[in-house]
Amino acid sequence: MLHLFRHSLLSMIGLALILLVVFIAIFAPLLIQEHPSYVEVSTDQGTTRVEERWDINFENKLLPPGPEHYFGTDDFGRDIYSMVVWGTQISLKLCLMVVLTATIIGVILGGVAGYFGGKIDEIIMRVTDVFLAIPYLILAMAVAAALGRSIENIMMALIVVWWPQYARLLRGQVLSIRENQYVEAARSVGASGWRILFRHILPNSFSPLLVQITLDLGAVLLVAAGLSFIGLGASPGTAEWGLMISMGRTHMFHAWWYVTFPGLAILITVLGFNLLGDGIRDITDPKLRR
Amino acid sequence: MQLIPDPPGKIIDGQIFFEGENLLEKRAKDMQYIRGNEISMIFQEPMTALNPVYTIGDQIAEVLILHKAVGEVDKKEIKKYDIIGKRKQKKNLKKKSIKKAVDSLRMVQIPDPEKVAEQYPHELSGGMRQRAMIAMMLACNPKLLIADEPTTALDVTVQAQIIDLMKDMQRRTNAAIWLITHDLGVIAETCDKVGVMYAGYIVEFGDVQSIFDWPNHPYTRGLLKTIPKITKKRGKLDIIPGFVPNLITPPSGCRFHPRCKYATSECKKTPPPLVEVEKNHFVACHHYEDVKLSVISKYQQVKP
Amino acid sequence: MKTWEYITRRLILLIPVLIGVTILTFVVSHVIPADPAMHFAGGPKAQPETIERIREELHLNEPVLVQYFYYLNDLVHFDLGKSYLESRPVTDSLAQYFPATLELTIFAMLISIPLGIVGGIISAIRRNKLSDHITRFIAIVGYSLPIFWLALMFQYAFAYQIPILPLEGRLSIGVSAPPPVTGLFVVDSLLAGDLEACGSALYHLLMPAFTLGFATLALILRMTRSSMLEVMGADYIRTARAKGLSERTVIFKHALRNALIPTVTVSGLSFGALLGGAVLTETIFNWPGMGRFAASAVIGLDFNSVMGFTLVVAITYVLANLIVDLLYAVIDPRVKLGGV
Amino acid sequence: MNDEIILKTDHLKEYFPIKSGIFSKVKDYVRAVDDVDIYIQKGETLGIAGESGCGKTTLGRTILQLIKPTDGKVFFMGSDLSKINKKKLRKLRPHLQIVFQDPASSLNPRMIIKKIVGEPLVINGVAKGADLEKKVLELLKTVGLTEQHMYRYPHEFSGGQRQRIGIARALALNPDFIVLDEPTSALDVSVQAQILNLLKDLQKRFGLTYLFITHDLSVINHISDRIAIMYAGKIVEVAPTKDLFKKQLHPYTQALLSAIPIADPNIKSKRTHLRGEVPSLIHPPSGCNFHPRCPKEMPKCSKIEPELKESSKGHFVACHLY
Repeated sequence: MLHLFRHSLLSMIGLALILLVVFIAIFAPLLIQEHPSYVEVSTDQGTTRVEERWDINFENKLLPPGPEHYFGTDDFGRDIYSMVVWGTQISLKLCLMVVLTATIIGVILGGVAGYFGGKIDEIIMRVTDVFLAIPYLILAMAVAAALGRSIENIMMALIVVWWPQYARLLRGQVLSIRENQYVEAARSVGASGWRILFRHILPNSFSPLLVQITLDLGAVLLVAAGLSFIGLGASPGTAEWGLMISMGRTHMFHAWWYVTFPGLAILITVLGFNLLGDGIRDITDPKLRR
Repeated sequence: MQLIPDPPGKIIDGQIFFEGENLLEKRAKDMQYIRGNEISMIFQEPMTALNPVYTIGDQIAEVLILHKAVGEVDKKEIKKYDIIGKRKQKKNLKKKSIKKAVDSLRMVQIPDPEKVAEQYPHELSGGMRQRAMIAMMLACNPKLLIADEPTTALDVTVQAQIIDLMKDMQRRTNAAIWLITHDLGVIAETCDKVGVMYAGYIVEFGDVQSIFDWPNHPYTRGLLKTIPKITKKRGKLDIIPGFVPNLITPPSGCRFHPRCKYATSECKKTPPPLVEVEKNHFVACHHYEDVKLSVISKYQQVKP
Repeated sequence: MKTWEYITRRLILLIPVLIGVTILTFVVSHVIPADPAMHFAGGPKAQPETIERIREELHLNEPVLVQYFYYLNDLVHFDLGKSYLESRPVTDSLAQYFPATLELTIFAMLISIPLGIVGGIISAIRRNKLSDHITRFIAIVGYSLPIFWLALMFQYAFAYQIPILPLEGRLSIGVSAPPPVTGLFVVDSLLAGDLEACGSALYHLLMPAFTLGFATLALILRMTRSSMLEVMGADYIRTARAKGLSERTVIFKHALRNALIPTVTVSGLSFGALLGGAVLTETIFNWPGMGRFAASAVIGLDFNSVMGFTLVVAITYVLANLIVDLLYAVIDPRVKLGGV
Repeated sequence: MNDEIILKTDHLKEYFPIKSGIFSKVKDYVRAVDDVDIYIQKGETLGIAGESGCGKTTLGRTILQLIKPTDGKVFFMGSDLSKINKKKLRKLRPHLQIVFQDPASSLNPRMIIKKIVGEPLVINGVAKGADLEKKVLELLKTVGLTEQHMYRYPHEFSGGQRQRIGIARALALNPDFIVLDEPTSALDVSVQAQILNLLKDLQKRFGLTYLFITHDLSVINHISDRIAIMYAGKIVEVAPTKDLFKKQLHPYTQALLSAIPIADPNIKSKRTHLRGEVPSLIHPPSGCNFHPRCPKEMPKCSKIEPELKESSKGHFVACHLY
């Protein structure tokens, strides 16, 4: 499969970008100069939770990029480069968790709806209608607001928002694949409904699903960063890209680097996912291969 | 017709002569004039070949206006900035051409042509669409009509109607028809001359009568024998072994040699030239004489 | 089926969706929070008496179904509760902010859709040429950009480094707002004959509308390009060429209308993205719209406002998609209204 | 061939509902198979011929219970398939198999050939492990493929080869009866002949009974013993192949046969012209559904539906003329 990527320069770039981002995420602790420490704080609900804290050093406040601090420092004198690199882990973890969970929920519900049809189908589809009637960012915002501010709650909110489209996608796939004669052939030799669903239909809907997953990894990152930017999500001081941009906003005109570098990090990651997703689509969909 | 977009398709070499002129040397503008006016073409899938968002009448009228079959906007009569006057003329023109479009629909025996002209392609049946397509392409009385598998997507009874219609239209308009098909039956019934193609090459060309009676190329012969016929008694069908080769890496020499029982080492090396074996009968085969002999001997065995 | 019949049918079909939306917002506001009363009161720092009062007010001591009934009853009377942030009914706040958001969204669409379509056509026609690569690159970057970051970058570039555009707001200082008729400043100022206000309003719209519409532009460009390419390979395009039509006529008359069909669908869907993006864009450009209101409500834990906003957006979005479906039927005669 | 009837249908009907309106009420039906009575004798080939959309494909599927019939019965070796429960039906499945028209979509693109051909054996618990491999190889050899084809994916094969794989799969469970649904219409003529010969050989070797569905009358003439002509959901004429080609009774059959172009320029066919096109199955014409196109239409044709009657031995026709 890899050799097919070679035909498209853009998808090669996408693949390279994603590999780079994943590399950075894995080896983040080795790549940075400053490391966060962890403290236990009490929450609104009276429980405690662990949060990351970065050393504050007001003497180094808002230093421009240079050999000491590649991306400069923020208004608390923290090294932006270290935080951006560290943030890769947080972002990737968030995207993967959200998209994979949403996929699992969506595949099960959509598969069942599409294959068995009837009342179940009707109910599941009406529910997705409702979810899809509200724009992602806004529904996620409402849910996250209700759940309370934290990264975990943003994840929950995004999963709630994201699963319906997978259910839709899979249902559509099942309905079209079901019409293939090999499904009928399997029935004519006595295969059971579940066997047909798992052996014949799901493997064949894998490609479009993979494309959607890849593209969504980027889309989820964008929405999550947007939520953090508004003030939902990570607590202040965490190395989360959206949050960093939000913090840097007030210093934008005299410290351009504060908002620029976290934003570039988001752009590069999302771009990577989008290019890769497009590439996979072109490879797996012969109709679009021209 | 130079309708293959470039890229991916490109005419590498050769010439196409139409009424003594080489079409490949024509400018794009002149080609546009020839298309639809002097040479027109109908396609296999009447569903996809008609634009789904315009009415049948509009689509036929478009050709008529384009090739000025109903006159044109008189530029002299109207001042440059007289937009209203221009529109009026255009409207008139459109009305006239729609009327003519209805006439041409009537000519291809479409019942209730006024209504059909206002309908969209998806509202018509396959046979009707193909009729509308023929009406559109014959609207400007072309000299040559290229028909690419015009009946393949249709049922036999409708196919019979369309074939008769095409023959009838030919008689009326005196156009030459170039029919492309895989159905030997259709060829036998409609054509005067036939060219047999295999893997990009014309392997045999001649009068229908002589090709069907005396096929000189082994491929033509095989082809004629493999089709089950309703007129013949049953038994095992003759087969051509193997599969049609792909055109990316075609076999060397004569492209048919891997499937041919007459093949020799010569066939592997050199592609055979197209030679005239008798008047108006051309064959591209190194061993056409052997093939001919075997046909004759078999024929004689049956005869006495 | 006639158009009005179709519209009625679609509106009837909207009812279950909207009921679903109310259930969803109800669940989000009354069930998910650990203690809704505390939430409505403004978080853990609220006084116990206030929480108790709210508990009474919101019938939180009653069974869930009864609570939903109260919630629905309020909705029917256009009562979305009180905004704790602005100390007035949420409906009043939304009514005030809605036109500003509408104006911004409409202008974002006016910028992005035509540009996207033109770009898509150019890209498709000059396939694999330099201009195609450039437009495609812009497109793919366009929908990979975090909109709030793009907004900040624009502000930095065009309001600070090369100060040619206003940093924020709807009107310049010193220009008074036109008398409200529609609430859209551009329209109202024209109605009042106040060209200065109109100019100022347009001037202030430029940057936020472009920012908001950029992702949509990218999406539409991409969609138009790929559907143009697909349509250009269709049989009827070959037919059109075989008729002897010029390449121009083939592209603009035969290909474009067919290629626009998927683009129209995408435009409808992207309206949702625009409403979502408005939350971020309005916050940054200090645009007095619903989005900014919602964003500050989220921070201020003003829960009623957030839910009211969500509901209004859902209704707007659903209606926008209805309009798109109607448009769809205009462009594509194959879509029989009602043949769902 | 003997006279034992292996399969028989009794007033078989298959209507597909068309839903519309706000509450998806069933408004009308597509009458794809409308009151069909046919029987097939052991070891013979019954050809079903008709134009596209006449319901012949649906008939094949309904007989195999791949679609539940709306009404009517299907008797296979004495038991009524439409009545028996799922479990019993699954037991009978191995006896009834199908080969599909489109070799591209009838093989799962994500399974290797061994899995595809072996699937029926696995599902029905016939063979496992090494035994399975042996059986699959045997089947592939039967249809003219070799061991090296076992571990490849369907897209690596040509249309003709794929059709052979489909046949191998249908043969896996030693069926008695196979529905062949246009098995050659997606193939080139030269390959079509190969497949037809293969099918004939297999029939002789395993004593198979075929229901051969096609729109191509020259193919059907070549392979079947008896032919049933279908028009708009109904059987209009059934006769032994020889009889049918010698003498057609139903006006539709006459027109259909005369419409086939003959690949011989020496024979100039006399054509019976038909008006119009195949009617929709949603609102079929009243009475005899062929009457609007029939050259020999009589007043009663639009009122009374003709029954399928035996006019001479083995030759049935549904027409008021006889």
